[in-house]
Parts: sequence; structure tokens; C-alpha cells
Amino acid sequence: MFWLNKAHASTFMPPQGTEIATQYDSLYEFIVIASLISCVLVIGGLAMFVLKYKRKSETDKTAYITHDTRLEFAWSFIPFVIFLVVFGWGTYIYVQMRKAPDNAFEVHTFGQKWNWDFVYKSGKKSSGLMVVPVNTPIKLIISSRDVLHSFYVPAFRIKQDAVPGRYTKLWFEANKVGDYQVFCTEYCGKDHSNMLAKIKVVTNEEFEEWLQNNPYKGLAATEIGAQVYAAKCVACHQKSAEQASSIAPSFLNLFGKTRQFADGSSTTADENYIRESILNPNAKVAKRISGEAFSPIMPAFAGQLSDEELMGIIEFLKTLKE
Amino acid sequence: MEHDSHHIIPFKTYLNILLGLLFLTVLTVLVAKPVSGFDAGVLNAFIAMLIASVKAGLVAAYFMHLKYDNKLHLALFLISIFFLVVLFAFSWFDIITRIQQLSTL
Amino acid sequence: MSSGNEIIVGGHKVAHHFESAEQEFQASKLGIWLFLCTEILMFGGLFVGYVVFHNIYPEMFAEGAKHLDWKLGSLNTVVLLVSSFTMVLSIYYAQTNQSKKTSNMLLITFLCGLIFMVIKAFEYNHKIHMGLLPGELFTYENAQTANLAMYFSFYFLMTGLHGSHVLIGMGLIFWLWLRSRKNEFNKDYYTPLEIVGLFWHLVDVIWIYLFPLLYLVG
Amino acid sequence: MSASHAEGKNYLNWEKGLWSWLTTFDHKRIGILYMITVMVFFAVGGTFAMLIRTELFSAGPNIMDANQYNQSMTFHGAIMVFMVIIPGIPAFLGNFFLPMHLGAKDVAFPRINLISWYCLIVGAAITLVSLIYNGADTGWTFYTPYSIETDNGTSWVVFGAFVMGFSSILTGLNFIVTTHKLRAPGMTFFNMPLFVWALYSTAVLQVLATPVLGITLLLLLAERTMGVGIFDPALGGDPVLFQHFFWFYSHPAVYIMILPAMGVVSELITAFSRKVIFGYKAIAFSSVGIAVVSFFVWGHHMFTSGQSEAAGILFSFITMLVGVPTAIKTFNWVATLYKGSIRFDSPLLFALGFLFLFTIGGVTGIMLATIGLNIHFHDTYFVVAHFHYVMVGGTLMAIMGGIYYWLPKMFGRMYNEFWARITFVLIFIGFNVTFFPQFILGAMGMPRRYFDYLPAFESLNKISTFGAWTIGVGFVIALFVIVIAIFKGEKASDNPWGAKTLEWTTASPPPHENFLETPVVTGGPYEFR
Repeated sequence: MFWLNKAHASTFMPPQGTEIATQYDSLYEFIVIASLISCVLVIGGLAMFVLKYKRKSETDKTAYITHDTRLEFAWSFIPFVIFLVVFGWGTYIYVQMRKAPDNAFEVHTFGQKWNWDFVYKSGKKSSGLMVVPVNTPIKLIISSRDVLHSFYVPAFRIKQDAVPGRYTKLWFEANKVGDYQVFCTEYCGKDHSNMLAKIKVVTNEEFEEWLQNNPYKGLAATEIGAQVYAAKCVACHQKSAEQASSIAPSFLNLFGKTRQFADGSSTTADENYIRESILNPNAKVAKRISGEAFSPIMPAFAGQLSDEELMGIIEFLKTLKE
Repeated sequence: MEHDSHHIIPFKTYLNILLGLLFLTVLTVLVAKPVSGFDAGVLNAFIAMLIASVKAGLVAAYFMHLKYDNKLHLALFLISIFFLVVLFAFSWFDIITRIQQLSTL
Repeated sequence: MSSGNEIIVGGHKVAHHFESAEQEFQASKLGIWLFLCTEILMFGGLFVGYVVFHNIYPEMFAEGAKHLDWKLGSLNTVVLLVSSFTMVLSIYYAQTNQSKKTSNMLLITFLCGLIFMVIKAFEYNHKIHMGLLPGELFTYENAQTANLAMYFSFYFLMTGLHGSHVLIGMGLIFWLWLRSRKNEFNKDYYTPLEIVGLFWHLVDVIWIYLFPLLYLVG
Repeated sequence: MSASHAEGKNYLNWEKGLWSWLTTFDHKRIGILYMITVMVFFAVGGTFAMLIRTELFSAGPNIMDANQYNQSMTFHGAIMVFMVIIPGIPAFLGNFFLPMHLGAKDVAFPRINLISWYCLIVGAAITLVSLIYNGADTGWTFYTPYSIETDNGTSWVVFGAFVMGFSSILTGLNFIVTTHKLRAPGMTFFNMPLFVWALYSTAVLQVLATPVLGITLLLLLAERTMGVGIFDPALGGDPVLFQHFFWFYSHPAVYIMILPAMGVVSELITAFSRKVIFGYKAIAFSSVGIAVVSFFVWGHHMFTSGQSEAAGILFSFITMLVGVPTAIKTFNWVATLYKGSIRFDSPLLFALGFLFLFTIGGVTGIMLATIGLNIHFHDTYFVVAHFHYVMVGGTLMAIMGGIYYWLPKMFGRMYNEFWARITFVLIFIGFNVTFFPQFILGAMGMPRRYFDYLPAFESLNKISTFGAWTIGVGFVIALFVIVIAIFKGEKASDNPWGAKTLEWTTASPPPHENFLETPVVTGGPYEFR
């Protein structure tokens, strides 16, 4: 069976990033083989009967077989036993998938249209990239800031919905250094398919270094702003001229301009306005060029951005002029 | 069968059932906490639902003729209530067995 | 259809695809019972939601119940019970061929439904005045518990759906009253009375549960 | 009897004019109305499917933007589920043949039968109104809180689905009463054809499950208009509770879609092998068993939703139990072929196609029911492939087989056998080419409802799109075969297949009241001796 193991692992399933993924694949192979055998039995039997008992003449007599209790019992009971085995095995794997070791390293994970934010206990924040140490159990404490999302790592064979208003959990222990793809698998709107992230599994030393490291060290405010923009804003706010179909105002020529709001008031887009619009976006909802108001769908960023990052965005906005 | 479905319940039975229903209404109001201050603790809801079920049973059995009717109708009535209980039981089972996870930030 | 074998029982022409009046009567009753099943499950969804959230937020529901007037609720319970009684009497009088009384009982049933709705309207008016409204429309300011708006979401959804059934029932009973004045019902044919009656009793049964849940237990 | 049964008069020419069709109470004519409606909706839903597959031909935007894709995906799902597959077999083939199978003149409540058709039409019209308000982009599952806050015509789709629910309920109600009260003399429950058993089980599901969908959709409407907060976490509600409510209906709905197809297959296999069905009671009771157990398994759609672990394991266990009656049915059909006299007309080809696809759909269903495996497969293309194998491979195959099988009875005309086989080959091969690669895509980890995907998924997606185009061509040809047969086909005899169920004992097309004289039944439905 070894060759089959190899073939499956390398062709159909993603690489195995954890011990559980290996276990998972064994059960998967067992079911695939059992399924193949039953398909061969059913479809083979079907093909054989169909060819062998082809109608020869219009007056053919057919056998009058109404039932066979022993046969019927057999083909009810045997599948039932197989299903029970599969259920037991699957549950065993599931329980391990769910039960995080007590000493697991915790990473808070937030889904938000349309990116993943990761917050470490040390206060370190990261967007779209989770860095974790190898051979260490990692526990994710997951929530959502707007609608349902789902955190899915194919290589670890794990998945968990991010539910607004509560915390769900997930854990894994990566046993190989490398980059692993993260998808969002709960439909969440326009850029659902772009709500991707990476898990970077590194050695313990590299991880410690990353945790200490200030990513903005030595960068100018506008450069910090550009990074924050790329991570958090770009999904909705464009840098180009506003399209009629846009769901949010464009950032082009925004700073210093007079803004018209849904309630009829207006103000100049200065530092204070921008700060408020980020931290409490629904306080003033802007209108489109056509005069129709935008939908108040932007989540509040209060508590997510440091002062350094806020300053950065404001400086970055000042540069977006045409 | 034909006899059953066209069974005529006497006027007096109907009247007794109405009086019984009114009595139970008074009773349920009297034992309810917001009205009388009588507090049976966790049993408050249970008592109220028990009385309501007795009332509903009387209406179903006599006013809706289930007692004398085709048993299929009674079965349908019970089946629909059963599936309602299923909807509640499984949803509630999920909610009470959730392991609460709190933020550790 | 010009079929030669029409069956007429009690002044009513049996539909062409039935063999006998009894078959038609039984089919109609089974049909209405199945319909009542769908009603039970539809209201049941709301009841399940109510019980789930009641168990999660007991204090909030208790506070909500305090804002309801149990006296009006009790009065409405009595009104509906009496209307069920008169509804069943109208069938009783049809079964015993007393058509004048049948028609009077239907009228009383209709009027009970009307009284129920008028009382309900007073209650609604009071709630709207206080700002005790569902969800985002909630404007009441002295709430002691969080999410009190949800209690009133349930209150308005459940009584609203129930009230719309009362209105439909009243319409049907009014139609029966018009027909009964033309002496259409008798001991051999009272299928519409039976069917509408069953619907009306179900509306009553639902109220029997709504009353303690909303007004008393909270 | 009377003038209406004179020679040459049948239900088609009994009355004339469009108005006589729109106001008809004849179950056969209502069946034909459903046939036309379902075909139109299928064309619309199929067009959306072609748009989706064409967009996914290669990575990156091809023919539409993300919003348009999400709307296509929503309309494809909602139309196919609510307007095609759910009414597909019961309301079209069932309406036409359930009374005939029972030896009845009509369904119990002909007027309600017509109202149910109008509910479908009105519901569909309301759904289309959403297009004026910028469409809908929630997917057919309407998960909260996204469906509460998305700013477009979602409310109209929700309300349309609510109205269409009534159509389903009324059809189911009619079938149950007809089966109980209008059987011909001698037609005991165990003399009923298995198609009737399947429709009866379906009807029970329609009556008991659909009301819960109704109240769920009403609550969602209330959320969107008043923000009642029951499913909205911001107001203390629970979005996972919405999923419980939704799947309490929508899992049984999966069986509303597949059970009637199983009934059709039982008819086709016996008729074309000229053999008594193997294990009549086992098949009949497994229909009822599937219907009942299907109410206890809905949580297997929610293994990763934030549902508790204990509930997930419980639901996984009960789901395994549904596998047993399904397996029994499959084995019994295969056993029926043993020592038969098998003729390869296209209805049988579709039935065999059903068995092939349904077996694959079934075994992958077991993989998905296994809670450990489900975690990886959930909401990926594996699930998409699985339910298309069951619902398209199952239900659509059965509808096509059923249409060809009963076409001579419905219209008194034969279809072109050669072209019908061509449609089978195109649909069958196209189907496997479309959906088998999706199993692999899912195993590789491609999530569903994705407008764009990673380059690694591209080659399999290309194959899948080619397959979809093949299916499209197959169905276009099938449409021509059917329409040409109805208007230009050769005259068919009353019983061209030599089948034994009651509908073949009357004229083709049948007279207004189905049978000139009420049939008297003396034995089982498949007495090929």
C-alpha cells in the first residue's frame, strides 16, 4: 500500500504540515479504497447484469424473485458496520483536532472583510501573515469583527468559522518549517476569494526575533501608511478615481477636500476627520459623487491601530493627490 | 369510521370543557409570580406550561374532536409537535455543550 | 362537467373526482389537519427561538414581561376561549339541523375575534407610545437589562403572526356566516364549518401558550 | 359514460385555448404547466451555471467582476434549488402520474393544486424583482449576519423563496391526502408503485420541514427591515441559531430533491428489465426511513460553524445511519437487473447513469459525514462536487429518464431514440468531466464560492469548464428532442414499453378523468410473470 500512500499525499491532498494531517490522510485513504471497492462491486455488478441479461426476444421470461431476506440483511448490516468503523475512526481524529494542549501558545485571530489580523499576547500585531514557531502547539482564538468568516489551512486539515460576538478556537502543531496557505471558506461578500493569509512556520530563534522586531523601524510615516493601506484599506478604498460601483469612497484627492455627508452636513477632510472616520466610521457617512450615500458597512478600527499607524495613514493620504 | 367522524358531542360536554378552560385560566393567572407574588422558583415556567398544555389538550380532544376522530389526525398532531421538540432539543443541545472560549488578551 | 353521475348530499354537489360525500369529507379533514401541522411547525420556529433566548437571558425576559399588562392578556384569553366554544357550538347546531342558531353562533365567534383584535390594538398602541418596539426601532430609555429590544422583537413577531391568523380566521368565519344565512349547512353537509373550526381552535391553542409565555413567565 | 369520453378526446384537447390551461384543475394539465415552468427556470439557472464555469475557466477576472460572480452563484443556487429541483419531479411528474398510479381521477384538492402552481410563479416573479434592486449576493443559504447587512435586493429573493415554500407545502399536502383517500379499489399500500411511496415520503418532508423555512425566512425579513436581533450578534442574537433553523428545513430538502428521483428509477428499472422489483418492502420502507432520519442530521452542515463538538459528533453518528437505507436501495436496484430481460432504451440509460453517479455521490457522502474528514472538505469544491453528483447526477438524470419514459403516455408520441441516446452520452460524460475534477480540487483545498483562485487550481478548473459546456450542449439537444417529439413525434401505442403500472392501461394521451372505468387492482405493481 506504500506507493498509494505516496501518490495520494503528493497528488490529491495538500502537503502534510502536522501530525494530524498524516492521521487524516490514513483515514482518507482507507475510505477511498473502501469506496473504490464498493463502487467496483455496484457498478461492476450493474454492468455485468446489464450485458448478460440483454433482451433477446419480446417474449423473454424473467425470473420472479421478490426478495431474499438473508441477502438483504447482509447488505444492510455490512455497510452499517463499515459506517460505524469510519465514524469511530473519524471521531477519534476529530477529538484530537479539537483538544488543544494546555501549554499551547495563543494567537488571537480576527476575520474582517477581507483580511485576517493576528494579535499576539505580547501586543505584536500582524495582518495577513501569521508567524509561528515550529514543533510548538499553537492555539488560535478566533473571532470576527463583521460577518462570518472561516479560517482554513489545507495543509493542516483544519478549519473553523469566525463568528462575530463570540470566540471559537482551533489548534495545530506544525512539524515542518515553511509557508502555508490560509483561505477564508465562509462566504463573506465581494472579496471573499481574496481573503487570503499565510502562516509562516519558523524556528524558535527566528520566531523570538520576529516577535521583538518593530516592523516600522526606520520607516518614514508615509511608508508606514502605505503598508497599513495595503493591509487594511485597499480592499474597499481605491487610490484611483471613484467608480460608480465602488462600495467606499476613493482616497484620491481626499485630504483637504470638503466632504458631503448622508445627513446633509459637510466638513473639511482634515486630520481630525480622518482619525474619526477610521476609529468610528459610522459617525459621518459620506456621499457618492452621484449624491447617493454609501452604505455604512465599514467596521470600526478603534483599538486596532497604533498612533504611529494612524499618523502614517494620514501622511499617506496627503500624498494621494493628482 | 363513519360513525366516529360524525360523532355529535353533547352540548353539556362542550359547556363543561369551556368552564374547565376558564377555571384553568384563572388558576394559571393566580399562581403566576408577576400577578400574585407566588414564586415557585425554577418551577414557575414549568407550572405555567403544564397548565397551558392541559388547556391545549382539552381544546384538541373535545373542540377539535381528536378524542373521537380518525387516529391519523391525532398522529399528525403529535408528529408535528415531536418534530418541533427535535428542532429545539438539538439546537439547545448544541448551545449548552459549547465550551465557552474567552479572549485572553 | 356534464358527467351523468353527480352526487348531491345535503344540498352540496360532491366534486367529480370523489366517489362519495363521506370520502370528500374525510379528505378535507385530513387536508386541514396537514395544514394545521404546517401551522404548528411555523409558529413552533418562533417558540423555539423564544425558549432558547429566554434560557440565555432570563432577567431580560422577566423585565420585558413586566411591561405587558397581564389583565388585558387574561381578558383576551377568556375572549378567545369563548369564541372557540361558540365556534364548536355552530357545528353542533349544524349537526342537529338548527341553522338559525348555527348562524348566530358564527356571528358571536366573529365578534369575539373582533374584541380580541381591538384589545390587542390598545396594547400595541401603548407599547408603540412607550417606544417598546422590536430591535432597532426600540427607543425606551429606562431598560434595566441589555438587549431588552429582543424581548419586544419576540412579542411583536409572535403576537403579530398570531393576530394575522385571527384576522384570516375572522374573514373565513364571516364568509361562513354569510353562507349559513342562506341555510347551506345541515347535518349532511357542514365540511366548511368543520375545517374553519379546526383552524380557529388551533389559533386558540397557540394563544393558550403565548399568554403564559409572554405575560406571566416572561 | 359521457360525451367528454368520446373517441379521440383526451386531456389535451378536452378544452381549448390558453385560458383553459391557466384555469385548469386537471392534475395532468397542471403537471404540464409545471413541466414548462421548470424547463424555463432550468434554462435560466443553467445559463447562470455556464456563466460561472466560464468565469472560472482561468484564474483572475474573465467575463465578470466579483459582484456579478457572487450574484450569478446566488441565482444559480436559488433558482436550481427552489424553482427546478424541488418542484422538478414531485410537482411535474408526480402531479401527472401519482393519481394515475393510484387509479384516481385527480388529486384530492385540484383547486389547491392550481394555487400551488401560481405560488411558484408569483414567488419566482418576486425573486426576479430583486434584480431591480441590485440583485442578491448571499448565496442560496442566506447566512446571517451577512444576509442582514448586505445592501441589495436580498429581501426580495427571501420573500420569493417564502412564497415558493407554499407551493411546495400545498403540493405535498395534496399528495398525502390523495394517497390516503383516493386509492382505487384493491390498491392497498403495498400494491402502490414505488414512485408513489417515494412521493409520499417526499410529501411528508415538504409538509413538516417547509414551514420552518417559512418562519426562518420571515425572521430574516424582519431582521432586514426592523433589525429584530434574533440572529444578529450585535443585538444579542446568535447567527449559528439561524443555521440550525435553516438546515432543519434544508437538509430534509435535500431528500425532497432525491427521494422522488429514487422513485422514478424504481419504475424505470422494473419496466426495462421486465422484472419484479427486488425487495419491494425494503425499498418502500427505506424511503420512509430516509425521510424520518433526515430530520435528525442537519447539524452535519455545521461541523465547523461554531457548533459544539458534542453536537457535531452526535450529528455525524446519525448521518451514518442515513447511509444504510440508501445503500439498501442501491443494492436492490442492481439485484433487480439480475436475470431480467433488459432493453437499452434511453430511459434505462438514464437510470443506469443515475445509479453510477449516485453511487459515487453516496460514497463521497460517507466521507463528508465523517466528522474528522469533513473539517478539511467542508465548504470546498469537494462538497460542491458531492452534492452535484447527488442532486444533478441523481435528480436530473431521473427527470430526463422520466420524461423520455412517460413522454409517449403524456403526449401520445414517441421521441427520437437515436438523438435521445446522444443527449445521454453528452450529459453523462460532460457531467463526469465537470464534477469529478472538482473532487480533486476540493481535496487540494480550493474553497467554494470563490470568484478567483490560486494558479495551482487552474488546469483542473479548465477541464471542469469544458465538461460544463458539454452538458450545456447535451441539454440544448435534449430540449429539441423533447419539443420535436411533442409536436412531430410518431404516434405511440398505449403501452410501448410493456410496463405494468396502472397509467399504461389507459389511452395515450389519457382521457380527462384518466380511466374510462375506475380500475380494480388485484396485485402488486410489477407483476411480470
